[in-house]
Amino acid sequence: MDDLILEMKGIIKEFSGVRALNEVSFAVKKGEIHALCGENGAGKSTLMKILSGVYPHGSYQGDIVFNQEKMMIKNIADAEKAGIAIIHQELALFKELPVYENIFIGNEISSHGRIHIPAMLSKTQELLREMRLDVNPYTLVKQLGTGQQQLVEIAKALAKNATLLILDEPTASLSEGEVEILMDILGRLKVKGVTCIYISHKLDEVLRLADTVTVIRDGRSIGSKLTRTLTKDEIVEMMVGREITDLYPKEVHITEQEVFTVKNYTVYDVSDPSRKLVDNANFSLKRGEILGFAGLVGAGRTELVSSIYGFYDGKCHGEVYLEGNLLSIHHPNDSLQQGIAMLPEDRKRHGIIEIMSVRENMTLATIEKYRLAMDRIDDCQELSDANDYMARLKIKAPGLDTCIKNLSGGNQQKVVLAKYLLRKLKVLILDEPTRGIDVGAKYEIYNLMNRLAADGIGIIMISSDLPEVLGMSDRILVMNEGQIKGEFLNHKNLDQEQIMHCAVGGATA
Amino acid sequence: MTTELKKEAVGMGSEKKISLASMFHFDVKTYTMILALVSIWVIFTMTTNGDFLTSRNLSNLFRQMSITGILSIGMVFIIIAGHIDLSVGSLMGLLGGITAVLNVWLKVDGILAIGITLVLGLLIGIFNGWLIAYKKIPAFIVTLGGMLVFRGILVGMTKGTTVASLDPSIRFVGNAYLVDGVGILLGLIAVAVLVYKALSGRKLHSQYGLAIPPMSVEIAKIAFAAVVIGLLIIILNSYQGFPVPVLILAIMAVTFSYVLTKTVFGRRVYAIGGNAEAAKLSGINVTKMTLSIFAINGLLVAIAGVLLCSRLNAASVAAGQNAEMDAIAACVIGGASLMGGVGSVGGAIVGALVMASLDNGMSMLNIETFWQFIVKGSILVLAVWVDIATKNKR
Amino acid sequence: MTTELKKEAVGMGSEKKISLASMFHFDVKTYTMILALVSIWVIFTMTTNGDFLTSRNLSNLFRQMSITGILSIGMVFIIIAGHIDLSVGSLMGLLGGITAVLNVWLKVDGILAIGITLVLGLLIGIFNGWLIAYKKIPAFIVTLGGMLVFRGILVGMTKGTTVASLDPSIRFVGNAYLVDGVGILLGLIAVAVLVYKALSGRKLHSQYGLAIPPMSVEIAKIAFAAVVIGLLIIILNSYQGFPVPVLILAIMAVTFSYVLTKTVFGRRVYAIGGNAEAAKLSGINVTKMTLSIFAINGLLVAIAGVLLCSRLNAASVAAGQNAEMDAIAACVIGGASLMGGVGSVGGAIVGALVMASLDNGMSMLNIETFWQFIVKGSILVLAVWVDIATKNKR
Amino acid sequence: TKQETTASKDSSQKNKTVKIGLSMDDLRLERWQHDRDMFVAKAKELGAEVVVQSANGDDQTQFSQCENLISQGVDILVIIPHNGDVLAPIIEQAHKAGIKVLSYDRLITKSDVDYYISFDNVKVGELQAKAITDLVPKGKYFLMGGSPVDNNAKLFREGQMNVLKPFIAKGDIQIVGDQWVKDWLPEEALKIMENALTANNNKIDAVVASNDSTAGGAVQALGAQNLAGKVPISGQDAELASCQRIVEGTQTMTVYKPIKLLAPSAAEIAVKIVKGDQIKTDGVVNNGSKDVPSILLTPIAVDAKNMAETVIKDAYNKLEDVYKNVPKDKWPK
Ligand SMILES: Nc1ncnc2c1ncn2[C@@H]1O[C@H](COP(=O)(O)OP(=O)(O)OP(=O)(O)O)[C@@H](O)[C@H]1O
Ligand SMILES: Nc1ncnc2c1ncn2[C@@H]1O[C@H](COP(=O)(O)OP(=O)(O)OP(=O)(O)O)[C@@H](O)[C@H]1O
Ligand SMILES: [Mg+2]
Ligand SMILES: [Mg+2]
Repeated sequence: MDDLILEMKGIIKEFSGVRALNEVSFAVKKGEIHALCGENGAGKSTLMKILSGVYPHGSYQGDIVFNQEKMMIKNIADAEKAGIAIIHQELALFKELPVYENIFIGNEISSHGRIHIPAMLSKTQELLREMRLDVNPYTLVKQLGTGQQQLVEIAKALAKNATLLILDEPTASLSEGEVEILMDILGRLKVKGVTCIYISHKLDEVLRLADTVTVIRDGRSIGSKLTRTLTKDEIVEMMVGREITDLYPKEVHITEQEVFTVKNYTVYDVSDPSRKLVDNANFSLKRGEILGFAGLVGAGRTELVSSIYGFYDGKCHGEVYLEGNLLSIHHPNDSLQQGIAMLPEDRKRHGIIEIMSVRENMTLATIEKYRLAMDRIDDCQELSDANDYMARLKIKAPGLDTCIKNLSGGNQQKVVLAKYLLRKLKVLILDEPTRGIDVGAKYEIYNLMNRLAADGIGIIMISSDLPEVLGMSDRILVMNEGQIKGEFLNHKNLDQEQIMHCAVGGATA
Repeated sequence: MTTELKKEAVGMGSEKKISLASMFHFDVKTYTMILALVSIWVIFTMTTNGDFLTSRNLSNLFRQMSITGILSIGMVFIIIAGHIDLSVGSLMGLLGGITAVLNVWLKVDGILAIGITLVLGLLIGIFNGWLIAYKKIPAFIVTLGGMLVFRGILVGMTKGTTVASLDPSIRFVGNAYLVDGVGILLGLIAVAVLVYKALSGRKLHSQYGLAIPPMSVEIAKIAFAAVVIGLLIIILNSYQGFPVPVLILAIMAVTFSYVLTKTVFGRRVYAIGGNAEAAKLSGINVTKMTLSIFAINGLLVAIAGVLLCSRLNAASVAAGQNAEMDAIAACVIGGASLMGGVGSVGGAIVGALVMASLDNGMSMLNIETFWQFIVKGSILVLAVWVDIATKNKR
Repeated sequence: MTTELKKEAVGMGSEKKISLASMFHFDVKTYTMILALVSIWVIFTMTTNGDFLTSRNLSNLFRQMSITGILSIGMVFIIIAGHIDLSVGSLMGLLGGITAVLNVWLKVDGILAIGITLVLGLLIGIFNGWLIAYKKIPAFIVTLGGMLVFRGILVGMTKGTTVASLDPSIRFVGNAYLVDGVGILLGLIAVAVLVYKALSGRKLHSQYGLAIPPMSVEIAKIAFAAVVIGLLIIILNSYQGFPVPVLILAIMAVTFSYVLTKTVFGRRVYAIGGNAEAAKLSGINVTKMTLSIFAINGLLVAIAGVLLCSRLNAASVAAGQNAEMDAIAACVIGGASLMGGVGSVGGAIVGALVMASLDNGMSMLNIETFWQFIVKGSILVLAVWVDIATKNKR
Repeated sequence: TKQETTASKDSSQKNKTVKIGLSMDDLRLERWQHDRDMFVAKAKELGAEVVVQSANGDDQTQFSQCENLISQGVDILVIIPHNGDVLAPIIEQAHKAGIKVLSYDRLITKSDVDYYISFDNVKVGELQAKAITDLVPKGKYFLMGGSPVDNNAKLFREGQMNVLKPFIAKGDIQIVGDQWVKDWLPEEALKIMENALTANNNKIDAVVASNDSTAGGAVQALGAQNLAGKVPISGQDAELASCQRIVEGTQTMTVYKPIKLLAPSAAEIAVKIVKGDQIKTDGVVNNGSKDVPSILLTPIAVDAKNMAETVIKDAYNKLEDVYKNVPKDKWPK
């Protein structure tokens, strides 16, 4: 079946003069899984927002042909009526509402205005079962870990029974296990004849999943190819315009000196203090070491590190040593003063301050570094530092004074990273550091990590992207249901299976 | 700070959803507030050696809270949606004034006058909503302006005089009592409804293969509700009967708490208040929603206005001053967050009751005015403080 | 809605940062407001055939806005941080009362009385802040309670009397004028500072190899500022001189706009208002910040309180009623968002000036009171509406 | 039913201590506190107990408080209405409960109220205007009204107009401004006066202010133009501050309502009513639905001349307080 379900022709979209999309053309065949790749800020999300009615007809130039008819999508409702559903890159959930309402908000099951709670509940349970997500439909979304929230977001889109499903980086905060689940869900949908547009920076997924790949760069379509005919490196080259031979430029700077040690660390749930989210964790970090944390969603990695960092409402106890002396950390500031920084996992909620400019966001954690007499900010120093890091991390933004809200997801992530790198550090904790970041930028960040390690900084990297963990860390700890289940020294013949096996609770190899 | 608060307030919220029987959709914040309320009552009962709990005074208390109660229902919609309305006081005064002018000066029949007022209230509400939803003017400014404009119109319209002595038909609304029989009947109906809902709920749940709360719990809940309703009616009857304004309040409360908890519209109110952008992305027409919310509020304000001038049997230029503050306070005491997304009708009603009880009790105790200010202020803060402290423990 | 508004307001906000010269850190919202202000002035000047623009009336106008102005400076800090303070009116009344009681009844020397008042204001502010920041009680409730408590204390303290005729030392603060020389001197100093800042700014920029705005622009800006300052001083001098309360307002405005825009503290105020959690993760001690913000507000309220009783040469029980609304309105008119994270001192001042101008002009025109209500209300909404409409165009 | 029984109880138990319910407009104002003190004192003296409530100038609050008083089973209700036009339903409730109502200082209109005791507010307005017109029979007048949403403010203005109309008709007096002061706030009055003076570049010959607190604000504005004392200005309530201004010469007059007369006689009558004794009235006032038997007292215009034998003699304000800022030798004997 070679007939096109969607064709976008000569799409042009400008944001206050800046061209985000420049005559992009994009065609999708019925029933295929079509991957959309491109660097951060290439215009992927923008293109999809146009298709899904976020940017209404008239706010852009170009035509959209869907099911052989010209569409003028005025709003999201239109798009959904036409059978187009989208999972946005940034979570669009209602933290104060329970899971089942989040899944159905906007297309509630109802009879003359009265919501049909039991029906929604049972459908929710069905979906959750399908996603193998074990949460009570009544739980509030804000009580879920980010990964779990991502799964809810997916369920929400599935509930719409769309004919064209758009997934904008659905796996950014998912780990292998969930990715697997998603994969075979998409497989089943494909059988049902549902068409999918799949945006991801995880190229292995793309290669495994997609039938066709379209690459856009700087708002221009570079081309579409069948995945069979492609290799990873070719896609990368299409994306970045140059070759990147080694995706994980691992260097070893590990020393013998222990810099950071955690003993008998236990964290309890905020809402029920009897439930342990982290159970008696023990680990230590050497100067210049990159320590990877693997595990499934909800394993408790984020709770572990964020409570160590001093950012957790719930109860927790245990000892934390920095260079041998015991720390008492009650507030993130205590950590930062000690030279410990943490890159949070949930960018939108904990990372950026949406209404502030790129510069203000970047220098927020280091602001006292620029303090002059009378508490005055040395804005020249600030400006030049900001400029410096904008260049170093290749942050794509109109300027330092643009509102960070207007940056692409990946570029926002880079800004947040810069915020903490601006400090003098001994230990750097990265929770999903490359989430939603393109290969090129990942490469930068990995090199950066190497540089930091070389400077003798100890790095803890939580990542749900196993290749990354394997590729970058000197040592890997695997968590499962709050416990550190295994430790692996990273050597050539360590492979994903061993780690997955351990992550799902199997005995250590 | 507020964010955490919100999280808490609803962290509780989740539990409530499980209990189907709870008609007013209280969240735990409301429960702790009810405790605060009860303790306030106990104190007053002791200090007034019993006068406070006389059927007559309780009847007063409920009639005195009815107007603030109705206002706070409208207000809680607006607050949940993440807005605010400072104009309700003036608007209530104006609408009351319109009823009176129509009825007294223009000799319009009472019922008709009320009808016109309600329609006007609705229209003004829609106009406010239009400015806020479609013209994107902050609710604070629109309603602050409204506060001045409405008061001005009232003064101009009545030329500063008080328009007094309305038709019995209007007086009835604010001052009459239902004969005992009717009250009892209503009570029975209410209980019947509760039972029905519980049973049908169970049936549905089993149909959809969902967990069913144990029968015993269900029964206990209904029994408790029945007792409360029964007591209320007995008390009110043992004075002069069920007061009409209280009845109106009750009807409004039930209706709109139903709307808020059980209808698509209601759930979407929470959505747009909780995360307007996400709501948009979910295909909710936020502007239309906002408009309708302010329309509802306008209607409720109109009802309150009619009650006010009916209760006073007159419309004065000062009527309703600062009523907006009471309404907003009632909502916040009842667990609503001014950041939007959180709140409940039940909570607002309890909040209104707390404040009315303080006024009533202290005036019965004949405390020096300035002490009343101090005590009331302190207790407001204290109540919420205790409430928060207890929740943070959990 | 609000979110978008916010986005806009700041989309603008970011640009303003680029212009270093702007002493008051206006964002575009403020500029459009200034246009609105100017047009209001033009209208009044025509309708009062010139009386409105007389040096004398402008002097009145500025003195009349000084109190609201000072309150709105404190309020804008609180609003940017995402809170609200409903107690400023009562607190101002209470603190004014304390000054008067100390000075008139207890025969405390004027200066000392003022000192004590300021300290008290600071302490009360700290207490409010403590309840809000550390006890996590919503600011709305804390300050609503405060509103009642403070008023109560005032009534109790003064026993409802008007405490009148204070020492000259206190009267000076609210009523005196500076001899012309001083005014001119101040003006020159201000301009000098501007020039210096501009030059040093350029030097530094070139040092750090940053873009430098063209000299011409720089000069134009400074020239403009100089003209405005000059005119102001000439006008005020040509009446009776630079009024002390206006001077106090000016000093406060410059100081705190500096704090808000140029200091670490100020940056953090915006941060916690924008996203408290992200701010905390960036090592900002949100609770301490909140406490200090309310402390600052307390101090400013105390200053306003002293000015008030000084201006009236008396303290009355009703003093300062509803002043909080004026202050909040001033902030919102000046572009602050009640959702936090957005606002500026300059905006708040302009907002206060807009409202004062409306009152002043209409009472000069001797318009009927109820019309004043209606007109003021409508213009508030209209001004903000125009403002938003123009911005959405861009 | 209950109501009758309570009624009969009240009338039967003449010997039991009388319980008077006193519902006041606004105890935040000094003036009403004087009322309260004297009323309570007299009542005590007559062996009666008083329950006092203050509505803080809010109709609804007063309405509710009256209900509360009734439910506490007081023997008689003495009401100082914030707004006499809105309390008719209370009278009904009271009568249902067999409680008589005495309308104090302000009349409760369109109702079956039993007695009325007061100074009449129209008269107050007349006194104010008269005092000023005596000094300035010709010239530019500025009228400073009370709160635009306060009923009495209208009554005062009515009285003032009664006096001013003929002058205005003759063209002797010209009204250059008529502004009403929000919430009777002095700071508002100050602003308004400043603007009025500016608008008329100080060509204002007299100010008719409706009470002392607004007068206070106005005097400040006049003082700033060195007109304090040159421009006559009226007031009301004989607040200490205004008495001081009068003896210092910056305020012309205030209207003093000898509560010394009002409060005690009110208490007396209240007790009499309960005991069912004979009440002597000075006539009737029609309240729109009936002629209310009334005890009417006349207010006194107080200026520097009669300060000593009125306000001070009645110990309403103390000599040393009033003359605090006046050299001892100028003090009256
Ligand atoms: N609302 C906006 N206002 C201004 N510029 C915007 C806005 N949204 C996106 N842009 C710009 O448009 C370009 C494309 O953004 P987009 O989010 O589509 O990138 P992307 O391909 O999704 O990148 P990522 O992989 O990081 O998500 C970026 O340069 C971004 O700065
Ligand atoms: N705020 C919260 N309140 C209650 N429970 C929470 C909260 N945040 C997370 N949890 C629970 O803690 C557990 C661990 O979540 P966490 O986010 O740490 O998982 P993770 O290992 O970081 O994986 P991921 O971050 O990919 O979701 C999950 O079961 C989640 O439900
Ligand atoms: Mg994207
Ligand atoms: Mg995590």
